[in-house]
Amino acid sequence: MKPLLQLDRVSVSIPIDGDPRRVISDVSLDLAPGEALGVVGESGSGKSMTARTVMGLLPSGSSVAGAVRFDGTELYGPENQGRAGRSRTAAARRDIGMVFQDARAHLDPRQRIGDFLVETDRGGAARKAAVETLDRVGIDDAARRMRQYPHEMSGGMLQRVMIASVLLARPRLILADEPTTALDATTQAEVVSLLDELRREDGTALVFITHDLDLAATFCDRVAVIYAGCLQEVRQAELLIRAPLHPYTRGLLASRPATDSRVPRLPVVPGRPLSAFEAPPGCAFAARCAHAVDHCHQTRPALTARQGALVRCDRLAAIEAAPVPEKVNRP
Amino acid sequence: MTLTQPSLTAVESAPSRANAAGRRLRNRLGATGLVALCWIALMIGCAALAPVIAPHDPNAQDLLHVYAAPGGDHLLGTDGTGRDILSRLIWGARTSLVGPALVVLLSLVVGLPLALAAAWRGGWLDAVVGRFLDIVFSLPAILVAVLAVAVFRPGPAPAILALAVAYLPYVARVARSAALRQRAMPYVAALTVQGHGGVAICARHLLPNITPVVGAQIPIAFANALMDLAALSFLGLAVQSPQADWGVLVNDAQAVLQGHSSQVVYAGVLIIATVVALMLIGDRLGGDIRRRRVRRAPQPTGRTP
Amino acid sequence: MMRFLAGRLTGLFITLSVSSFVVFGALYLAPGSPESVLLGNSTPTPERRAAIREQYGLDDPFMARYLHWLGDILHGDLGTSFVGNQPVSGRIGAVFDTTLYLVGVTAVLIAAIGLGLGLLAALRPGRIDALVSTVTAVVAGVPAFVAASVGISVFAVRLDWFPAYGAGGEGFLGRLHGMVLPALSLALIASALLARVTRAAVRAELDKEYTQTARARGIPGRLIVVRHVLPNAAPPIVTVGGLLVAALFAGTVVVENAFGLPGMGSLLIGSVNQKDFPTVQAVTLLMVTAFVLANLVVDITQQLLDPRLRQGGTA
Amino acid sequence: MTAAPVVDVHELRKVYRTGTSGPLGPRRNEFVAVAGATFQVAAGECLGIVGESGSGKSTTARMLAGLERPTAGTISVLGTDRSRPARRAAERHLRGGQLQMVFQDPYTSLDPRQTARDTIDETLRLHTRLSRAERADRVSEIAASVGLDQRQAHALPAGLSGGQRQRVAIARALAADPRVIVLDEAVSALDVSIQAQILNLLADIRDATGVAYLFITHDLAVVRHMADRVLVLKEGHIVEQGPTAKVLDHPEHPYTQRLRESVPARGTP
Repeated sequence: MKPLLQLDRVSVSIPIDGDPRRVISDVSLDLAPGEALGVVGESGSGKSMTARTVMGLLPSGSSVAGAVRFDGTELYGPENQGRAGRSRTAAARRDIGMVFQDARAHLDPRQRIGDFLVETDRGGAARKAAVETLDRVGIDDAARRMRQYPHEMSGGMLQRVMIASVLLARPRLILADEPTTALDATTQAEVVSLLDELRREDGTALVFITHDLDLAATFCDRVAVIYAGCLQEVRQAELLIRAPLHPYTRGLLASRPATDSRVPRLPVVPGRPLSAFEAPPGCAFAARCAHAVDHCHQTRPALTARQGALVRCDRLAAIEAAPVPEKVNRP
Repeated sequence: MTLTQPSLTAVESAPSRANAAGRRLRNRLGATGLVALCWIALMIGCAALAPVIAPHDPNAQDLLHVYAAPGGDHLLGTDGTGRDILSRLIWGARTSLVGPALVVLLSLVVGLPLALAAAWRGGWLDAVVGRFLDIVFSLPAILVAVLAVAVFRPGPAPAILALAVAYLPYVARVARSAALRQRAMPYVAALTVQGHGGVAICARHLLPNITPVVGAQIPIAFANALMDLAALSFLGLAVQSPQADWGVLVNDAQAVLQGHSSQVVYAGVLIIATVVALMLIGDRLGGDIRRRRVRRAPQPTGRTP
Repeated sequence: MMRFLAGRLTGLFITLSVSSFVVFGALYLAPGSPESVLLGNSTPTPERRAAIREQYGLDDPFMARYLHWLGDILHGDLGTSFVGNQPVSGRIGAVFDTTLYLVGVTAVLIAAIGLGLGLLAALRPGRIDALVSTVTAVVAGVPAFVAASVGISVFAVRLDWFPAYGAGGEGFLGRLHGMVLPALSLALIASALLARVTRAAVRAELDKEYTQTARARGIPGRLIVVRHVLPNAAPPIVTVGGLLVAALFAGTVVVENAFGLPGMGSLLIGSVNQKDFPTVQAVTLLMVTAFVLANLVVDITQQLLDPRLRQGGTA
Repeated sequence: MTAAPVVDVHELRKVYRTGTSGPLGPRRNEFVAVAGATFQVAAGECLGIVGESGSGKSTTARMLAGLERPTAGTISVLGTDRSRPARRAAERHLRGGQLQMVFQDPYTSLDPRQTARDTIDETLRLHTRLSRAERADRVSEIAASVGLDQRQAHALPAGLSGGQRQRVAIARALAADPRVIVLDEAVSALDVSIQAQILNLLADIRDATGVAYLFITHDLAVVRHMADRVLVLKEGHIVEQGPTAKVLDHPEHPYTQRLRESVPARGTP
C-alpha cells in the first residue's frame, strides 16, 4: 500500500543563536493511510521538529535535506522548486492538520472561537459545521461557545477547539505535537481518547508526538523512539513495550516508575539527552549506553529491520542475553 | 521629550569577574556601539579638559573679527561678537554633560531604592509608590522645569533639580517592574525559605539581577535629560547666555537671520551626535537581554501546580 | 467596562488634584515671601505689598487659599495676569487655537511617518529594515529646538520655502504653510520612536505561536498579518502613540518660541520672563490637564480594542 | 507514631479574596484554595501529596514554607509553631534550619548570577559558624554528594542542564541541614532519564540523613515510587489518605479512582 507520508533520509538544520545547528539527521519513515504513529523522545531529540518540517513551520534560515512526500506530492525535495512546486505543496498541506502543545498560546486572544473555526472556509454552512464539530469534540453548549474568546475557556477546552478546527478541514493526516502535555491527567485521558476515536471514525492518519512512552503505546499502532535527531527503534506498540530491543528504549522503560508496582531503586540511564548537533560520531547513544563498546563509538549503526521492527544498534545480540530488570511487586 | 525607549539590557557589574565583564561588554556593544562609546569619551574629554584644549577664552569678545570665516586663528570661525566658536563648543560640553549626569544620578539615587522597597514590600507601599510614580510620570519634564524656574530664578540649578524629579519615574518604573519580575521567581522564594532577610535578598540578589535592565535605561535617560536641559538653556531658562552651552549656542536667531548659521549647526550636530550615541549604547545594552533569554530545550512542562 | 472607567476617572482626579496642588504650592517654595515673587522685580511700596497680600489672601491659612484658587479655576476664572491686569483666561483664549493646531498637525505627521516606517521595517526585514532602523536611530536624537533652528536657517533663510518667523499667511493654506516647519521639528523624535515601537510590536506578534496555527491551516501570510498580527500589535502602538501625542503639549513650548508662534508655549515662556506668575500657573495646569486627558483617551481606546477587558474587570 | 511528628498541620485553610472593592461596591468572590487540611509527617517519612492543578497542593506546600500566610489553622514543625510569618531574624534562621524547599522549574529556581558553589556557600554562611576554609570543604562535600563535578560546581546556572540545576537546588537545601524538605513538583519538569537520576538521589539522601520529605506531585507513578503515605487533594480538600500502595491499588474515593484510571496503563491499549 502506497505510504500516505514518506520521509526519505531527511536532515534539518535550524539557526540557534545565529548559527545553523542540525536537529534532525537522516530520518527515513513511512506512514500508511489511517495509521497512528507515536513519536517518542526526550528534550532536544528533534521530535517536534519532524512535525514542523512536514508542515513547513521551520524558522527562517533553516535548511532541509532529503525528501518529504505526502500522498505523492513532494513537500520537500528536488521536484519542489519554483512557484508551481510551492502551490502544489500548499495544496497538499491543506490535507494535514496540526495540534500544538499549548493551545492557549496557539490561538489569537482577540478572535472569537467561532470566527477562528470558520476562518479557513467562509461559507454559510461553515458555522453550522463548526457547531456540530464542537459538539463532536465534547464541548457543551457549542452555540454559545462560538461567541466566546479563548480567555473564557480552560486549557482542556481550548485543546478540544484546536482538534475541532483540524477536523473541520477533513484532513487525511493529523500531526499532534505533545497535545496533552500541559493538561491534567484526567483531561489528558479524555482528549487522547477523543483524538483516537475521531481519527478512527474518519480514517485519518495520526502522528502523535510525546515524551510519554506509555501514553503513546496505549493508542498508537506503531511507536518510533527518537534520540539526538535520529530514529533508534520503530516497532509495533505492544511489542515495543513488552520486549524493547534498543538499549535506549529499554533504559527509558526501566527508569520510568510504574503506578501499579514499585522497584527498590530505579535503573538509570546516565548522562543527559543530547541534541543532534551535540551527538558524537558513531552511535549517538553510545556515551550513555551500558552495552557500548569501541565499535559503537566509531561507526554509526544503520536502522536495520529485525523481528518486524527497525532498530539502530549493532550490539543487539549481546543485549538480548542481558535480561530486562523485572518489576518487583512490593508495597 | 518625555519618553524613553522601552529596552532592557545587561551590564555585567559583578566585581569578581571584571575583565570578563569588560570583554563581554565590548563584544555586546558591537562596532557601532564602540564608535558611540568613543564619541561619548571624546565629549567627556572635552568637558573635563576644556581649559587645556580650548584655543581661546570662550567669552573673549573681538568686535573686529565678527562672524569670521573658519580658518587661521579661529578653526570654526567666530560668532556675532567675535567669540571663538570652537572654544565655546568645547566649554559648552561641560554644562551640557554635567547637567544631565546630575539629573540621572539624582533620579537613580532616589528612584532605585524606592523601586526596590516597593517591589519587595509590596502591598500598600507598592500601591502608594506606584501611584506616586504615575502622577509624576504625568507631569511633562519640561513643564516641571519651567514651573521651577518661574518660582526660583532662571538658572541651571532649579532646572536640573526639577528635571531630576520629573525623570524619577523613568528609572523607578523600569527598576520596579524588573524587581517585581525577579521577586516572583522561585529563587527569591528559596532564599526566603532559607531564612535570609528582605534587605539581604534585595541587596545581594534583586539589585544585581535588575542592574542590567536599569543599566540600559541610564544612557537613554541621560540622552533625554541632555535634550531637555539643552532645550531649557535654548529658552534661556537653564544655562544663561553668555555662558557657553550647546543649548545656548543653538539659540542664535540674529546670526541665523543674517545667514551665519555655522555655530547653530555645529552645536546642533554635537547634541544630535551625543544623543544618538547614548541611545545606541542603551539599545545595544538592552538588546542583549532579549537575545540572552535562556533558550530552554522543549521540556515536558508538566501540569502547572 | 464601567468599573474600569470608574477606576481610571478616580486616577485622573487624583493626578489632577495633586498636580494642581503642586502648581499652586510651587509659589510658596520660593525664597522670600510669596508676594515678592508675585511682584517680580519691581520694588513695592508698603501699600502695594499690602494690596497684593490682600488680593491673594496671603494672610489666610494655606489650604483655604488653595481651595479658593482651585474654586476659581473650576469656575473658569484663571486669575488675573500682571500684564495689563487682564484676566488670564482672555490671554490664553487668544493663543489656545494656535497650539491646538500645531499639536494636531504634528500628531498627524507622527502617525503617518511613525506607523508607515514602523510597518515597513517590520514587514520588510533585511535591507529596508536595517535602513529604517538606522534612520530612526538618528532622527530619534534630533531635539525639536535643534531641528527648528537648523530648519529655519536652511529652509526659511537660505531657500525661503517657509516663513522663518510668525504665524504664517492667511486662510487655511497660508496657516498650514506656516506650520510645516514647526510641526516637522516637533514631530521628528516622536515619529522615530513610534516607528521603532511599531516595528518592535509587529515583529513580536509575528513571532507569536498563533501565527504558526494560521500558517498550518493554510492561511496566506498577508491575511495573517492583517487579521491577526496588526490587531494584536495595536495596543502597545496606541499606548506609545498616545503618550507621544500627549507629550506634544509640553513640546510646543520649545517650538513656538523657536519660531515665534503665538501659542500657549510662547505665552508660558513670556510669562516666566515677565514674572507673571498667575499666567504661568494657569498655562502649566492646562497643559498638564491636556496631557492627562490625552492619556485617558488612549486608555479608553485600549479598553474598547481588547475583548479580554471589555466585559468588565479592571485593566 | 512513637516519635513526635516533624510536621503537624491542623485544619489548615487558605482563602484568596479576588475581585476588588471598587467604587461600585466590593466585588467579593472568594477562592478557597485549601479548605481544612489536617496531616502529620513523621521523622524520616516521605509523605506524598497528589492532585491536579488547582487542587491546592502547592499552596499547602508554600504555607508550610512560610511563603503564604494561612487564613486559618496551625502549622508546627519540630514543635515550633509557624502558623504566622517569622518576624525576627533569629526566628527566620531557626525555620530555615528546620525546613527547606525545592521548586519545579530548574531554570528560575537559581539566581542566574550566582555559581553553584556560591549558592551553597550562602546557605552555609547563614546556618553555620564555619570558617571560610571549612565552608569551602563543606561546599565541595555537598556538591559531590548531589553528583556535581568540579566544573559544574563552579558553573553559572546558564551553563548547567535542567537536571544539574535541580541538583544545585537540592544541595542548597541540604546545606541548611534541615529535618524536612518540601519538594514541590521537583522532578516534573525533567526528562524521564534525568527524573530517575534525581529520584534515586533523593532516596539516597533520605537514607543517609533521615530527612523527611513532603513530596508534591501530579504524577502517580512518581508518588508510588517515592512516598510511604499519600494524601489525595481535590479542590482544597483531602479526599483520601493512607499508605501509597493501598491508596493506589484500592482507591476508595471516586476521585482517586478517576485519577488512577486516567494514567495510561503500561502497554495495554
